[in-house]
Amino acid sequence: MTTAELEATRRVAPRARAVTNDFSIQVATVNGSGSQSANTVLLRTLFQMGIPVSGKNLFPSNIAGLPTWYTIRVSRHGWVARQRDVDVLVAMNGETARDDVAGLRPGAVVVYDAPLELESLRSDLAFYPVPFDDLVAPVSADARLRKLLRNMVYVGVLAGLLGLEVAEVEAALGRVFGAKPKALALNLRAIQAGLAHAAGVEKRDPYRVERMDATRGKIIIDGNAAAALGALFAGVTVVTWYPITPSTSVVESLHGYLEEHRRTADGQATFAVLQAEDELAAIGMVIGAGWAGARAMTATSGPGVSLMAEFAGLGYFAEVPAVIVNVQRVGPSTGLPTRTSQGDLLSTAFLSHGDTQQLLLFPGSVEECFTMTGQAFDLAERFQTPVFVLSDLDLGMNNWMADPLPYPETPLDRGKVLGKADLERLGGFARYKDVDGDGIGWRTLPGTDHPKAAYFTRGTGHDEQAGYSERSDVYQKNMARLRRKFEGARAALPPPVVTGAGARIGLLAHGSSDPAVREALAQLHAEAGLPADYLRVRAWPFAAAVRDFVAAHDRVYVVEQDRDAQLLSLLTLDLDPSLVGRLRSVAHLTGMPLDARSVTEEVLAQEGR
Amino acid sequence: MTTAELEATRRVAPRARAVTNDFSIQVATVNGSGSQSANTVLLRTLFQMGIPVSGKNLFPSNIAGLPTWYTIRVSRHGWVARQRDVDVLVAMNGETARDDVAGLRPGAVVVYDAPLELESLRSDLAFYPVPFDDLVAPVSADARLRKLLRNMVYVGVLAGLLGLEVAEVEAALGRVFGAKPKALALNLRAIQAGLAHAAGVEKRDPYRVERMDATRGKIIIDGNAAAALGALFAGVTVVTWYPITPSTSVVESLHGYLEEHRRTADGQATFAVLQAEDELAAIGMVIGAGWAGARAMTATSGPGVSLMAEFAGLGYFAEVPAVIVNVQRVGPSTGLPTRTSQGDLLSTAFLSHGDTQQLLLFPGSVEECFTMTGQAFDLAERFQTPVFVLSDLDLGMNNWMADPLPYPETPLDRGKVLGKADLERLGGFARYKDVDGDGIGWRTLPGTDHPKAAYFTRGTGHDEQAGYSERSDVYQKNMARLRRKFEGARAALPPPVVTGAGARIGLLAHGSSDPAVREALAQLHAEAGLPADYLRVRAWPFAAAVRDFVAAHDRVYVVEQDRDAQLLSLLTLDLDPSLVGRLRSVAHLTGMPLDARSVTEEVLAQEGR
Amino acid sequence: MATPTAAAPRTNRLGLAVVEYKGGKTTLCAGCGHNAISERILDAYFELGIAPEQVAKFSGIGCSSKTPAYFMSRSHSFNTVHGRMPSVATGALMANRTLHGLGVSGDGDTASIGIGQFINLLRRNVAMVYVVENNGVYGLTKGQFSATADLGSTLKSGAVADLPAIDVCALAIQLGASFVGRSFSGDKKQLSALLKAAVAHGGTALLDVISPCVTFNDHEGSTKSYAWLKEHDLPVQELSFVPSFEEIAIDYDPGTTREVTLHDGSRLRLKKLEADYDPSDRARAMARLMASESGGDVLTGLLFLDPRAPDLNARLGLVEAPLATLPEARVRPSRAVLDAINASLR
Amino acid sequence: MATPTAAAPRTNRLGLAVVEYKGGKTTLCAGCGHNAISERILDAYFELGIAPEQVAKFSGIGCSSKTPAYFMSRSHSFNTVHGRMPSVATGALMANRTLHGLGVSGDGDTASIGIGQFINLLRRNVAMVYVVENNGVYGLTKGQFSATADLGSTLKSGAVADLPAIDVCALAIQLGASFVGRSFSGDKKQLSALLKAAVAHGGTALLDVISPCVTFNDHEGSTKSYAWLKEHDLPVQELSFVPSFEEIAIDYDPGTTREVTLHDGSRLRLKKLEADYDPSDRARAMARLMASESGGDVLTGLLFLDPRAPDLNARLGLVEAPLATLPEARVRPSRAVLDAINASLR
Ligand SMILES: Cc1ncc(C[n+]2csc(CCOP(=O)(O)OP(=O)(O)O)c2C)c(N)n1
Ligand SMILES: Cc1ncc(C[n+]2csc(CCOP(=O)(O)OP(=O)(O)O)c2C)c(N)n1
Ligand code: SF4
Ligand code: SF4
Ligand SMILES: [Mg+2]
Ligand SMILES: [Mg+2]
Repeated sequence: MTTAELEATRRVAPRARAVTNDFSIQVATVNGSGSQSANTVLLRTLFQMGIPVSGKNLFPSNIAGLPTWYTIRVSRHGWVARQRDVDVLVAMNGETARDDVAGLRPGAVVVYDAPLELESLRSDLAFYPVPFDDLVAPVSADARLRKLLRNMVYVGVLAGLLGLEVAEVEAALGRVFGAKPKALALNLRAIQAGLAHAAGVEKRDPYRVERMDATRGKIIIDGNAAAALGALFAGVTVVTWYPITPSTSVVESLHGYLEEHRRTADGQATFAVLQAEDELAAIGMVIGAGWAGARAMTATSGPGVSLMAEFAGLGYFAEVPAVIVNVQRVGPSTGLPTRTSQGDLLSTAFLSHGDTQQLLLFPGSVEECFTMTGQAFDLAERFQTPVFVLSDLDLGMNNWMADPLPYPETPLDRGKVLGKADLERLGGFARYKDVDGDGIGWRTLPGTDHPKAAYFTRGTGHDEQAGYSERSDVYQKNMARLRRKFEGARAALPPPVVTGAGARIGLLAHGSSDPAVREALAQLHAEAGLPADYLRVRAWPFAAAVRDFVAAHDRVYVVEQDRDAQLLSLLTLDLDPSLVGRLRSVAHLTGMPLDARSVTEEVLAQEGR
Repeated sequence: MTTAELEATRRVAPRARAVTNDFSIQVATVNGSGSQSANTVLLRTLFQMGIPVSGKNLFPSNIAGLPTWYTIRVSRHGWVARQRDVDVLVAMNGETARDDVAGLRPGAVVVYDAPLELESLRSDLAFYPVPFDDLVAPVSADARLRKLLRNMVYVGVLAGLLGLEVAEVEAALGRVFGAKPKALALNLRAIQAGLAHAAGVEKRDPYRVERMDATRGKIIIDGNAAAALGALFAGVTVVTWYPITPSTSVVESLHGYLEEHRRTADGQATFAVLQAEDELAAIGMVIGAGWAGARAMTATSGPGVSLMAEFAGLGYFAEVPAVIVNVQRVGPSTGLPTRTSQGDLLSTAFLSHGDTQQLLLFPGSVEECFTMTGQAFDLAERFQTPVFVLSDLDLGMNNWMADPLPYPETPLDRGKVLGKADLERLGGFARYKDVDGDGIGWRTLPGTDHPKAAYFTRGTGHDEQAGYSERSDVYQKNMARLRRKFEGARAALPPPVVTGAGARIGLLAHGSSDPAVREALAQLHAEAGLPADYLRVRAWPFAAAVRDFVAAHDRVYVVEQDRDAQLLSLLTLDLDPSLVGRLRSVAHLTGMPLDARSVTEEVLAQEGR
Repeated sequence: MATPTAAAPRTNRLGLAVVEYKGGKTTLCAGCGHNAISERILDAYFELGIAPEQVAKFSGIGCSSKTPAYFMSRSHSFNTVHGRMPSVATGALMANRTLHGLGVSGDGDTASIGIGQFINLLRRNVAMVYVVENNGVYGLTKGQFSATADLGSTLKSGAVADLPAIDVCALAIQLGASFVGRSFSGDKKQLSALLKAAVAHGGTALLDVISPCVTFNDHEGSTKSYAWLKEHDLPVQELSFVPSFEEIAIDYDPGTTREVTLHDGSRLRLKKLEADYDPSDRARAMARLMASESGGDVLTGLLFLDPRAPDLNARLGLVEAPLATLPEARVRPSRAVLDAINASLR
Repeated sequence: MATPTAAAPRTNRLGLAVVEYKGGKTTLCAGCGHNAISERILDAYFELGIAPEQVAKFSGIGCSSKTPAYFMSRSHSFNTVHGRMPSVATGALMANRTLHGLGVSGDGDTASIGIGQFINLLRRNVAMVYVVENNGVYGLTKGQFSATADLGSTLKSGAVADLPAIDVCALAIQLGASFVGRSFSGDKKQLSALLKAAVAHGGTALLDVISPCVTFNDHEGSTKSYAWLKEHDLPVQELSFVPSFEEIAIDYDPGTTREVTLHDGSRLRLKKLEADYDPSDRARAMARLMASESGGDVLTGLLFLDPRAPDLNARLGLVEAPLATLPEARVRPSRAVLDAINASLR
């Protein structure tokens, strides 16, 4: 945690009367009602005003008509994790309004559809009834349109109540409807109706916004689009997939980018995107393409990964590059398809029978969804094995502020491939011979024009020349080499990120837990005077630094979003037994993105504070 | 280890000149050459002479024409594990003869096909050339038949050289060819030809057999047939499968038993056996049948288990009984289909994405293949979840001596099922409500004639009434219950078997490692004066006794047949961190059944002896 | 439970009112074809007077596969995994042959990920009704093409289907299926008759029901839209169903109308609209279907029927009683049997 | 490498001797039909003068799927997993469209566990030869029935096949496949011609080759035995193949003989043995095949051909060069592109 962040926290410690740029807004509505563009306008307006924001969409696993909550966090300190408590509720959904109101903390604000008559529910909240129907009535005669426009009305109301700059609201609206002037005009009038209404109400709450300069140069993107861009700039050539929430938009956005940026002048494609009949076929195609030398990937989620188990073992044992982006959702089984989780670590680390081990990457931000998806291709080709990028729904489908995505500075690493010239020089090769001592053999690609280029790829036992073998010694030697290769990956995978030093306790986390953990560090320090260091692990097998971090702390709290403490389990298997006792589990599985407060409370509880 | 076993070992310690009932015979041939009946005659003859025997078949993954080794161990001490060194080699396969001979220890015996001229290879062996072709020539004019009969000739030769009782040889032959008098006569003549030849050679080796009384009342059976019988006597009603080595004979023999013992007087079947189109379908059918109330099972091996991953998660989360017998073979991927392994522990324990955990049973003998496969049905219905029986090729496909299979003394445990009368009494039920505090809800079967009987089964999030729910609190409560249920299984699964007490070190193993480990205990004690206690774990999650055993020893050697020390890994995840440091890995993966000598040497090495 | 009195609502032969066949509130889009099919299904079981407790519902994953939650709550139901429902249903119906099995699936669930299990269900002729709620897209994942999307049809995005569609009916007939029908979620009369006939059939009764996805595939350029079906629906017969328990025998003109007797004794009356369409001739039915594909017509009605094909349980020679609940005495052989086996292994 | 001299062995147009197309020693049973097919395959590539380096072999798991190790060692080969080879081949051939793809599978690998991927391979019309070495059983697991076992045929054990067999040819034609042929491992001439035509085709060329399993399915009662085929093999044409690089033009009687030009310009000459069999008429070919099934005849020859159907890579509009080896400059967009994208996200 930077000292700036620290001060930031301290400064608000005594909660000031006016709460500026530090609260959360939740819009409760039903999906398919068109609130998405309204929420985007809100988010962008704040962003354009230079105020750090993050937006999280909590949606049901159906297409239309069920409760949906969109939460925007405004944080002048730059915290982007989910905030557990809601400060400003916009209650548009009668079905959930009562529960939504009941869940608020005293002093919170409720903007709601007047007919719902929520004001009677509690006396400790600031209620602002809004006659949405009356307000949209003049805007459009079309009932269907009015249903959509109601949403823009709350944008106007909030703009008025919170003090959003109208110019920025209009600019944001322009970005959303720029292409459609008619829609633009209509929506603007709806917003104005909301503004007008707000002008007439007396403000009875502390929440307000104020222009800052904390978002200059930043972008807003979701992790799936970032992963797609990572693949685009890694030169992906074959993409196969089978639709599944929450990974679908990885390939859909990638396909769009490829169509735009990867066709030749005469319209030919330098890529293939193929929708497979299921995940077995999707991974099979990736394995085939990777074997033939393409940079191939697929994206899926838990159920798809389970279906890929057999092929994942073939990829490991036959040593074929493959990139699998797993945007995790809540399991087991079909589970909660629209909720976020980190529950696939163990099953993916040991995906497939018989001593199989897989390489895992853990992006912790949208930037890393971009960079790690890119790196995954280099690693898959370098280590000639499947590489799993474990993103999740929170990272993948929510909007995050980020620094501009960095252009890759290193050339593509295509790994150990022998071409015709090499073979002429060498006079031949042995596919699975460890000539370099790193456990990685050299491979050739089909089509290489040399009589010695070919080898026979198989999932059965094989010798250094890739010949079929059931010999015990040959098998053991090959398996020992595969383990050496795997061990070698520790040093090549993205290293952990360590912040702080010298504290007695440490926090250890991965993936999308990062924002909440960083905020929790600040809370522990500022509120409980408990300093803690932090290591974010970014890949499995773990780097040596993980061991050192644990060794350097009395207690290490392993924060993760699952039931079975799977990250802690992988650490337990990896660490020297003498260190295992230092690990403490802070495992949460709620389906909601992790929030800092829950982490802080849990750590304090275990620390006996 | 019993003291009797101990003495037995001590008595031979100084290797006597005549080696009686304590050696191994290896027949090297090619598969499809018909040596199997010859080897069976040998094995049964020894068995009928009251001498403890075990037979292990090392065969290739093809149908005919490749090298095959059949090893018979004769052990007056009753050791049945593979013996690493071969004492008597029968070299029938020119392709491997030279390697086979090279691998022998000094003093070993080589019975071989004279034209191979092996005698020149080494001077420290006892060579007995046998002119097989000349000897069979008079027996039959049919070349195809002669090819088969050559095998019976070596039976005769060995009978002569080792002193097998001819009467028992004939009796054994009778069992094999009883039905076919013509074949019987021919084979008998071939054996006699061998006997006659042996009579003419001067014995230059110490190996001989002598009648004992150590096999009275025992049976000979392979683990797959035993598992099939376990299912038969557990009242299995639905069996689905897809052929895969080495599990195929589980269902093929079960089908035979069912046809014989489970048809009504008028020929109707009280069972269904269905060959599915693949393993996804096989497990799907088992899940469907288990849901409808049948005792359903499938049998498969590694690749099949990987394909079952998605359904395994559904079974766990929707809580459906299922029995899966996994006869393990060497992986990863297709691996070595005809070699044995224990490499599927981790991938099966965590089979399927998203916090899924599976119950595992580890039969350690053919008796336990019988009893545990039976128990698996009780456990699956009691805990309403898939139960995996992890056998392996060594247990499943090799012939083992065993005590008669015990008739189950307890009635079938059909688990918590509410019938019409119950519902009338209760007026209804909640499928996933923990009414008994054990995490296990009550279920109803489709077809139950009561308007409140129905519930909706799903792999998506659900509440106590089985209604669809995405609510965080509902989900967490359900997952917590599932974990309680899983924890509760610890006490209900087959408890560990502990032998010895008070030693400073312990050995810990599972499954088919048992015979080798028990022999290793004797070797450690007798040869190195190193006493060790032994715990054989029989199920996962582990019983409390496992923890106690580790706590009671300075060092615990975890013996297993895989590369990645998967049993040690599961222990590491389960034990108190303070105990993890006591574990030492003795992991072997050669594809050969485990032998005691390798275990002993490894333990002594790590003990610095 | 309603008992039939003057005042009481209409009840069926079991004395059950239609409310006893209702399910939970749908969460599908308003106007989704699937909702109409759910109504037809529950009506069929209600009118046939089949106790809901005797029905077992099965589905995969998809909007269509959710629908079993929206009708007949008094029936057990198993919402399985994507594309693999046929195996689960096969297992359950072997375990309890007395159940009326009903499978509800989608075109993606059946023809894309599920095509392998679907084919094997048909080959085995598992006694169940199998409804494909066919909208040509993956509704629940927001509208990608499925394997039944017709060559050349388009998505809103403009994407064009570039593979030959799988016609599950033609495929089924080619594979030897015993009951193949097609209908349209909007054709109340035809769908009801086919559903009842399917329930009365003694093997796998496949019903391919075109069921428009109003959210993702009801636009111009779709061949699974309401508009397209209104244009191209081509019934080969006019159907009326006469349940086994009704004794009415109206006479009809055998030249234009034909009556087939179904497995359970019910009868289906087919008034020919396409003169020479013969649902008992596999090869000709095939040929006719393959012809229509090119034409863009959607042939509906009873496309093929073999009422005598043996079902799976018949082939397995199962006892009449459900395997699931056979008493221990019938499933665990005696001690003597084990003794004999042990003896044989000595 | 052999160069054509008087003394040297016969070489093809590349100057390669047939030994350059040989593989490892077979480990299959003596007399297995699969071994004969391996010979025909390597002969075909040899005689067509295709460099082995340009061929990629794919297989699943089974005795049949082992055979790629026994021919053309100079070609890359991928022995994948059971029943899922089509997806691997599809991926590899998208990655490198210049390869000659050859898939070798078994009836279990294709029609049982693999039916789903097989169907999708055909629908996508991936440019490759796909040979099903069809013996009606699972050889490698010791002789259980596969999905192509004919109804009523028996195993040595006496077990009787009780399900309608899947005729992969009829299925393929129904699904819109572009090249469908059937042959018998024992018919050297016909199989060679079909293999060459398949290689010359520009989409998925399915060859269903009856290939007896001498160990588990060559007995009386089997319909996949040598004896049965000798009895029931019914070729619909007599075939001769004329490669594109041969200019010979013998004239023939158009009444009895017909010539089709294949994707690469080669020609296949069909001397009609069954007068009105027309391999260009999908519906009629279907009907004829379905008729033969009941009869027990095994129709062989070129059963269907559409030389103009677009293959997968054409539909994907891929560049000519293999995607696998495109240089970085062609696959990684410029810094300016990323700047623009970042800007658009501000
Ligand atoms: C193994 C797996 N892969 C992917 C998904 C995601 N998924 C859910 S429904 C669906 C398609 C449903 O399409 P269809 O069967 O046509 O039903 P519809 O929604 O159109 O009624 C997919 C791909 C899943 N649930 N499981
Ligand atoms: C997932 C999986 N299931 C089962 C097996 C076992 N198996 C190996 S080959 C085979 C069947 C092969 O039959 P077929 O394709 O007809 O080939 P054939 O041996 O008859 O030539 C089976 C079931 C396997 N290797 N993988
Ligand atoms: S998305 Fe389509 S299929 Fe799904 S509920 Fe809505 S209309 Fe029906
Ligand atoms: S078992 Fe059958 S298929 Fe396999 S190699 Fe032998 S003959 Fe051929
Ligand atoms: Mg659909
Ligand atoms: Mg076969």
